[in-house]
Amino acid sequence: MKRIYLDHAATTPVDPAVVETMLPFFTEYFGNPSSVYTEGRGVKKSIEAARLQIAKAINADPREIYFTGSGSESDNWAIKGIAMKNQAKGKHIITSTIEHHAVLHTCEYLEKQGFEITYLPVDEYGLISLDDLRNAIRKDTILVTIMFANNEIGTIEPIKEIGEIVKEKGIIFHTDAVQALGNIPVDVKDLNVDLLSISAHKIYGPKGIGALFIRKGVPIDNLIHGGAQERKKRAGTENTAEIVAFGKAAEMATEHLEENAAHMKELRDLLIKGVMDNIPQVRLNGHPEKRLPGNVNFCFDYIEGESILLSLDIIGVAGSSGSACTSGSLDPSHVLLAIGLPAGVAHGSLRLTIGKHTTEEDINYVVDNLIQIIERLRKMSPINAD
Amino acid sequence: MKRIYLDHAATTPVDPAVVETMLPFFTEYFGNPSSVYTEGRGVKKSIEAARLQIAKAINADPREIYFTGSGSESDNWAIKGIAMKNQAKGKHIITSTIEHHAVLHTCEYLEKQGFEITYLPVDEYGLISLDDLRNAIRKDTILVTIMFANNEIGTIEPIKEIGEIVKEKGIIFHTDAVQALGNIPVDVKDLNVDLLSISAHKIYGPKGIGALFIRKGVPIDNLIHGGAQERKKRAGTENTAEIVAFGKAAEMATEHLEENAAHMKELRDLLIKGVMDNIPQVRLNGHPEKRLPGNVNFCFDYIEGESILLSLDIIGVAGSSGSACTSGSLDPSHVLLAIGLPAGVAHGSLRLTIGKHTTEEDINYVVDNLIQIIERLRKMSPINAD
Amino acid sequence: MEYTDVVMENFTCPKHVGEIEGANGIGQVGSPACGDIMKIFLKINDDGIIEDASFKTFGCGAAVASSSMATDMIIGKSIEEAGKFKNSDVVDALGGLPAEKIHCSVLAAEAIQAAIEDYHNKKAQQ
Amino acid sequence: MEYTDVVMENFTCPKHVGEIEGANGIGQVGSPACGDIMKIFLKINDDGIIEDASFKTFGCGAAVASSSMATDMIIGKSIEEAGKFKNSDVVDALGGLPAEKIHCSVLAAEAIQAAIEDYHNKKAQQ
Ligand SMILES: Cc1ncc(COP(=O)(O)O)c(C=O)c1O
Ligand SMILES: Cc1ncc(COP(=O)(O)O)c(C=O)c1O
Ligand code: FES
Ligand code: FES
Repeated sequence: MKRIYLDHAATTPVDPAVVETMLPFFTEYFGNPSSVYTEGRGVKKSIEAARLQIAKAINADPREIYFTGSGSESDNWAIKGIAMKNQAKGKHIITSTIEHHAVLHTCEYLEKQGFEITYLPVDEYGLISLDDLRNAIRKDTILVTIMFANNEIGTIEPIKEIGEIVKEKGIIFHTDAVQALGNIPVDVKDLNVDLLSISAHKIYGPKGIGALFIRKGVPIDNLIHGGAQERKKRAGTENTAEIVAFGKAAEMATEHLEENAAHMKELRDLLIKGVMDNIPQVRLNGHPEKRLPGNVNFCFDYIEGESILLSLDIIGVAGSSGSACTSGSLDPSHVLLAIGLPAGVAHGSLRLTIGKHTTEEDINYVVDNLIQIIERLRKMSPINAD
Repeated sequence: MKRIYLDHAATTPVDPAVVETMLPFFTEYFGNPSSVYTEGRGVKKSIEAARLQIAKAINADPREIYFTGSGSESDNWAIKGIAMKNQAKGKHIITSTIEHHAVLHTCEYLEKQGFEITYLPVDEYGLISLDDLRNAIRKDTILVTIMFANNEIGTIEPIKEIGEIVKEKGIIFHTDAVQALGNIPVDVKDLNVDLLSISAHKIYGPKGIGALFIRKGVPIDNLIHGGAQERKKRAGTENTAEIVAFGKAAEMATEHLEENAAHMKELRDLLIKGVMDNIPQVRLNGHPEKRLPGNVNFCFDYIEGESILLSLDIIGVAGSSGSACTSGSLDPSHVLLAIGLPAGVAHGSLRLTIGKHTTEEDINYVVDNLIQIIERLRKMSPINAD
Repeated sequence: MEYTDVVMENFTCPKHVGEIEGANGIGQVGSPACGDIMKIFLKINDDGIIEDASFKTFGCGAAVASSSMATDMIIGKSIEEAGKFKNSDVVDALGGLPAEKIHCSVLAAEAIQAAIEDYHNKKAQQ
Repeated sequence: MEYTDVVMENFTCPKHVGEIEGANGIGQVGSPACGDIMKIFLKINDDGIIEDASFKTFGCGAAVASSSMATDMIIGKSIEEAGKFKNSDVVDALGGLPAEKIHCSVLAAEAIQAAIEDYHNKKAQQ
């Protein structure tokens, strides 16, 4: 059976062209880039070429790009690094309630270390309010960290406006752009951000490689101390193959940004319309317009997410759910609760995220089958309203 | 020209069999291992199989193995994680002066955060003294971190004896075994260690993947907070391909440990004899017997390390040096200074590290050419004694 | 997440879905906020034998499969036997469940006990 | 580390290595502890023209190449011209040096100035 992969927000397949670029670095150009000899020298050049590709993708200077081991590491580094380095100035940090766990759990950890965190609420669409932000800023606020685009409901936050407010106050601003890169334009100069996290495996690159943009002059502690790699800011022998792959993936993502986004948007709207028109008692989560081109997130009343996922999996469709049961925890998604959904409803969520290879045929197949799946599961449900 | 790679302590080429195992995980089994659907499920199994391979390589329980992004991250996590979690008990840590920078710079960072570090000295062979260790232990000592084998001079520390002393006092014991794995037996049960760092790229696996062994029940904070990966201890979407590769590399390293070590030892001794017999005013750094099977480290009087490296590179040989000039810093290697070499001598060091594919022919070629290179450079030196 | 073939079979084609007419023992456990509700319907005859059983479930794959398996297993048993029915019986019959899904089988066992209790209560009131 | 072809050429086959007989200006800078020592020998004729120059160097590839290039460049120059000789002249002639290796070219320029000074001192003492 043909598989239809609709979980691109979780991870993407590595593009064959990207795999191609990385292969020589395992066996041939395997040298340690810090070395004097021939094997090391070429490798260093390749890393710097990749750094330039990443820099171009977000309109930064290559010297502002630092490679990390994941988007999560980038988030941890940005937040802990700024917190530790600037704690003499203050110990207050502002974030939102819908951040990725890499941001939220880092903030919670800092709370235990004596930092104070303000978690800005969001409206029903998942947007923070600029007034709330203004009111939350204090004299001892050292960092604001608000995500660019949400991974579950796809809502795009007003980063540029946030950046202006924060800049005016002289506070450092970090944004988690892991979901934004490759889907919407990311321009660090335009956005007024000081730090920005990205990850390769969301843009058809490999897992286990990320980057942190650190604007020149921003005072930050290291997260991983040791060797002199990454201009002494992030230790560890460079993951050359994956760095080169990330560079290539970023270049491809930038080159085809508009065309990919238009394609995904079209299919997204087709999927939304197909489901809303044909299935009763369903709601679309996230903002109707300010949303990622590939993101669709529904709640179906009276049924639970994992059941939908399993049913889809059986007919060859891979999706995801913010439901408790998928993660083995009993709490439904913190994002769905933050936009005001009752826990019972949040359990019935389904996220389908479209990629550059998704087709109209795929979407039609999913809509047709989803109608039957939802009907069947509702018949089985003890809380069906009818 | 055929290249002879003698810098296996810096990094190793990825074994073709290891590359083979990782390839399907980029494009085919690319799913997020946390997912419910088919694409994710198989991936999770592969990760757990790799964890078992790693566990077997060091005689641990697979539930005690946590994947990281590098040996450096493992070291940082072990030391900072133990320090932060146990600071109520005390803020004193014991390490040595010859640790890798991933350990040393982490300790220095903790000093800034109010921790107190004792740096144990080493003798002329690079060995710490057990009596020094006993004397350094205080009531508020929470961690001892001593490397298993040194990356520059190859000296093997008495880890088992250290472990016994530390265990008796109820202190947590970490060892950096990045250089040990694949070269000498590593058995966490026998060694009495609580935490142990390893890295794939030293054992013919890819760069950018490491692991930390954490004995069950050892209290430790996370270094990278976020998602529930690695049983909630290390966030970040799993680097599936490299995890699987690390597993395979560890399995191969364990299977061929004795045969590889014997081969390297033979060539090591051939190289040492060839150089010592034919080149005057040279000294062997490190311990004559308690040394890694593949490690050779010389100091040649009156000449500087990078000149030797470049000269070797020109004739096709890749080596490394603890000299200032290779790193662009003016300080010679902290390890060579710690074993008591004057700075002027330390600048003339050459490290050649043998691998499983090195041949006797390679060694003979290197010895023959080294004789001429050293002679030529000494003629050029203003401080030649003659 | 790793489900056995038996779990997937019971999820895909669950037996005994829905309400049975004339059920004289009905038990419900769980809550929508927790993400799982299980409702079991029993039809017990005068000899105390469970003649028929069915379920309605809001929950994950394991919850649906447990419901299907559990109802199938208790049909034909006496209420005494069914009273001893444990969640491990369901787990074993399903060929195992992932650790984080064991509680779903517990729900099934609890729902059956609740249904039996309901039967006893109703009888006592008669 | 990235050396240009000119650097590698000057490192592999350095010109003017060794001591020249009858050198009347000798300059040495650096120390073994720092990892670099450069010693320059000049033979300056009565018209103040540098007739010959040579070097001995303990240092990295860039230090050796800088010594070779610098000595080669000042031969035939007057001591006035050589007095204006700057490290950037060596760097340019080498086609550039890595940022962390610029100080090696500075050593070469300093050693030449030290040698010229030595020549002046010796002359003043005559
Ligand atoms: C002893 C030792 N510790 C730690 C490391 C760091 O490992 P990685 O390069 O994977 O960060 C290395 C090698 O670089 C090493 O030799
Ligand atoms: C918004 C967001 N931030 C951070 C991450 C973490 O990235 P990584 O999986 O590379 O650690 C993800 C994805 O997992 C994400 O969607
Ligand atoms: S019903 Fe919630 S995890 Fe199974
Ligand atoms: S002579 Fe030391 S770096 Fe060049």
